Parts: sequence; C-alpha cells; structure tokens
Amino acid sequence: MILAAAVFLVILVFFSSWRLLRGPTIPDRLIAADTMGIFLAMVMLLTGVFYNARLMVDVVLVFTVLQFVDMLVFAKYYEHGELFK
Amino acid sequence: MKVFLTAIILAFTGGALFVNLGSIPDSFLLSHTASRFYREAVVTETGALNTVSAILYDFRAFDSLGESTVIFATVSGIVLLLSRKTLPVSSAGLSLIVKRTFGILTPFVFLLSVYIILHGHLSPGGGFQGGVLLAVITIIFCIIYGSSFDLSRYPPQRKTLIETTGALLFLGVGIIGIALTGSFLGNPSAWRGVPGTLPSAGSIVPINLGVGLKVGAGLAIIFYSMIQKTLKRQ
Amino acid sequence: MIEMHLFISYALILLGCFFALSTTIGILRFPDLYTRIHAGAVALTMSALLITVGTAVYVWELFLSLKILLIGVFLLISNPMATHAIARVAYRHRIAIPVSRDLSSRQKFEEDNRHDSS
Amino acid sequence: MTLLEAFLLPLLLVIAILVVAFRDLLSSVITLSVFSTVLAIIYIIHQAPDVALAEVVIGSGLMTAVYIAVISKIRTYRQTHKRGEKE
Repeated sequence: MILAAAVFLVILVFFSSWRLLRGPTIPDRLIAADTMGIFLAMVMLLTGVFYNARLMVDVVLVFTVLQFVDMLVFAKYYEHGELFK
Repeated sequence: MKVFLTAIILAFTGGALFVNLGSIPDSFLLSHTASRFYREAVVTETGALNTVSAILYDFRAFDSLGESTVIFATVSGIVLLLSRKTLPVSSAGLSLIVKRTFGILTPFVFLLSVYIILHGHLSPGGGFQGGVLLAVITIIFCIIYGSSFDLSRYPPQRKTLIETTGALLFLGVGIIGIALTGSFLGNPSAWRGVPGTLPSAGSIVPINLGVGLKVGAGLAIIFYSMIQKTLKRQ
Repeated sequence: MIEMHLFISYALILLGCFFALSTTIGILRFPDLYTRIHAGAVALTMSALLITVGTAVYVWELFLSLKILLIGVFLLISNPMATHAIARVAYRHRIAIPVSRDLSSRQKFEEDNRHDSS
Repeated sequence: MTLLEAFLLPLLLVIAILVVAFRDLLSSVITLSVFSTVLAIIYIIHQAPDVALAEVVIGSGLMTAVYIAVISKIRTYRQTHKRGEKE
C-alpha cells in the first residue's frame, strides 16, 4: 500500500513534468518544479518509512528546508533580474 | 552522417556499460576482505554506529584532513580572485511576510544543522552535510534580508575566524591522538564510551564538529564573495 | 488495535493521493499562471499534510512520529510562503497577464501596474 | 529492480534530457534541482541514506544558489558590455 502510493506519486510527477517543459513563462516552471519537489519529498518519506524509517526521516526534513530556500532564491533572482541590484 | 556515427557510438557504449553493470554479482562484494573487516570491526574499534562516518573520520581521517585542505585552498583562491574591496550590495529583501516567517524558521535551521553535525556517528549525516546547512543560513540572510544584514551580523572576518577554529580543532584532535595513542589522529580508547549513546565514538565527534565549522564558514565565504559587486574603477 | 491505526493511516494516505491527483490536474489544465499557483498552493499543501499525518500514524512510535509531523508543520508554513513569493514577483513585474472573462480584474491589473511604474 | 525503481529511472532520464535541451539557463537550473532529488530517492531505495543526504544538501541546496549567483554575474557582465558598446 505504501509503495503503491509512492508509485502513484511518481506517475503524477511524470505528468507534472509536462508543465515544466511547456510552461510559457518562468514562474510556470517554478510552480511545476515546486510541485514536483514536494511530490518527490513525499515519495522519499514513503520509501524511507517502507525500508528503514529511523534513518531516512532526516533526509526528508533537510530536503524540505532546502527546497523552500531554493524557491526563494529563484524568486529573488527573478524579481530583480539578477541576484542583487 | 555525424549524427549517425554519434548514435552508433552512444548505443555501443551504453550497451557495454549495461552488460558490465549486469555482470556484477551481488553477494561477491560484501564477502570480500576489506568490506567484511569494516562491517565487523567498526563498532568494536571506534564505537560509532554509522559506518560511513567511522570510515571517513577514523580509518581514513588523514584523507578527510586533505579534503578540508582542498576546501581551504578553494576559499583562498575565490577570495583572492573576487576582491575583498567591495560594497555590501543591497538591503532590499523579499516581502514582509517572508521576512517575518524566516525570523521564526532560521533558528530551526540552525538547530537542525547542529543536530546533524553532533549525531554524525549515530545517524546519517556528519560534518560535511551539517556544515552545508550552516552555510545555507548565510544564503538565507543574503537572499531574504539583503546582504548588508549579513555583513552587519556575520562579517567576513568572523567567518574566517570560525573556519580557522574548525581547522585548528581538527589538527588539535590529531595531536591529542599522538599524545594518547601514539599515532596521528588516533582514536583514544578512553573517550570511546558506550556505543549508541551521544557522548561516544572517541575522536569522531570533535572531528565532525571541526569539519562542520570549517565547511560551513568556508562555503558561506564563497557564496558571500560571489554575490558581491566589485567597485567600479574610477 | 494495531489494524485500526493501520486502517486510519491508509485512509489518510489515500485521501492525500486524491488531493495530489487534483493538484496535478490543476497544474496541467488551468489556463493561467495565477490559477495554477492556486492549485499548487492550496491542494498541494493539503495533500502533503495528509500524507505526512498518515505516515506518522503508520509508524506509530512517539519520537519518530513527532519528527515526521515536524516535516508536515514545516511544509504547512513553507509551501504557501514560496508560492506567495513567486506570485508576488509575477504580478509586480507583469510577467503573466491574468486571463479572465470579465474586464474588471484585467483593468485592476493594468491600474496596479500603471501605479507601480509611475 | 523494484517497481518504484522501474518508474524512477525513466523519470531520471527524461529530466536529464530536459536539462540539456533547454535554451534558457534559468530553466536548466530549475530542472537540475529536480534531477538531484530523483537521484536522492534512488540512493534511498539502495539503502544509502548518507549519500542521499549529501546529494540532497549539495545538489538541491548549495549548487542552485551558486549557479544562480554565477548566472547573475554573467548577465550583468553581458549587459554592461552591451551598454559600453552602445556608448
């Protein structure tokens, strides 16, 4: 059941990559990458719990923090056209 | 013609790699001598539960010292290339909501990095990963509050001080190893403790701490030097 | 008792998968950047939160469940914030124009931009 | 090869092709962060949480910021160069 949910989420990531390919603007791609990142974090959590939960949860915790910082870096870059103006 | 040739070469190389990967037996690797020694002797010889961390910071600690020297050389090169005579660029950040939220979240990130550094011998992680998370705090300050905030809170001199402290901690543990066990970076058995508890695993914990401080401060210096603008030459 | 909490966790994960499916449909089929951001903020946060709580119930140990719930709490804070930053950038710098039938929102967009640039 | 891996490896291939195929550098960097995430999941499936943590931390956290800083430097150099030519 856990693995089935993970496989389902991976299939959804496949479909979301279409928006990453065909987004008309950069923020579309950003939203698609954010969605894919959180789906993949959930896949990471589910597979980690399936295999050996005590070791793998830290990876997901670190990944959510870094994903958030990533999105803000992209937003800052896109706000000014460069990282600092 | 060129595309055709490229396709043939790619298909040939891919097929060869695939065949090679398929022919590796699974059980052969783990029954070999070195990996069997690591599997059996890690807990009794070092007291650490995390085998990767034990290999990196106990059996091959001299190698890790060389790696941290590489980071030191990289930081020196980047600071020499991108000159220090620069302006603190901007105080413009993101919107107020993001700033307030990160006022709550940044101590959490710091706590997470300290957890990953100090639990390097028990759970996945260690000095390098936690150090990169420490460097992410500088990225957060520069991105969200503007880089003048980062300059006022953590000036580059203090980052250099932290980096040097980390390197000296690493070397100091090595010299204590000479005094206690007779070899450089040796793991003194008096510090070993009960495996599985937090104050255990001998010299792995202070080496993790030193590597974490060094990597965090070094990568923070690299990022801070890269986002600055150089002064225009008048 | 054990089967009971397994049942609850499976139900929560299944509900989270439904919300994830609706998120993907929204991201693929909505006509406009801002509606896509709406799908990516609301439904995605709900899906992530439900899957996290379901996994925490599945594991059923005190500290491990608390650590997994910490991921959920962090996602609850972080994901709306990231989408807020992206939407704000896109609106302020007129990267994407909202597609709508009625003219009032379009006119408001134009007025905001004129007020911004002047 | 498990069922999950049978779906993840083609996803890795698709995303790697997307990274190379984009003309825009920013889109490539956005896609590259997704690539490192998928690679981390494959490491987790192969029971290597230490490597997965390093991959997540470097590929998704640090390298993105450094790449964006470098792209920002390149763009500003190009703009100032163009402006100097105009004058």
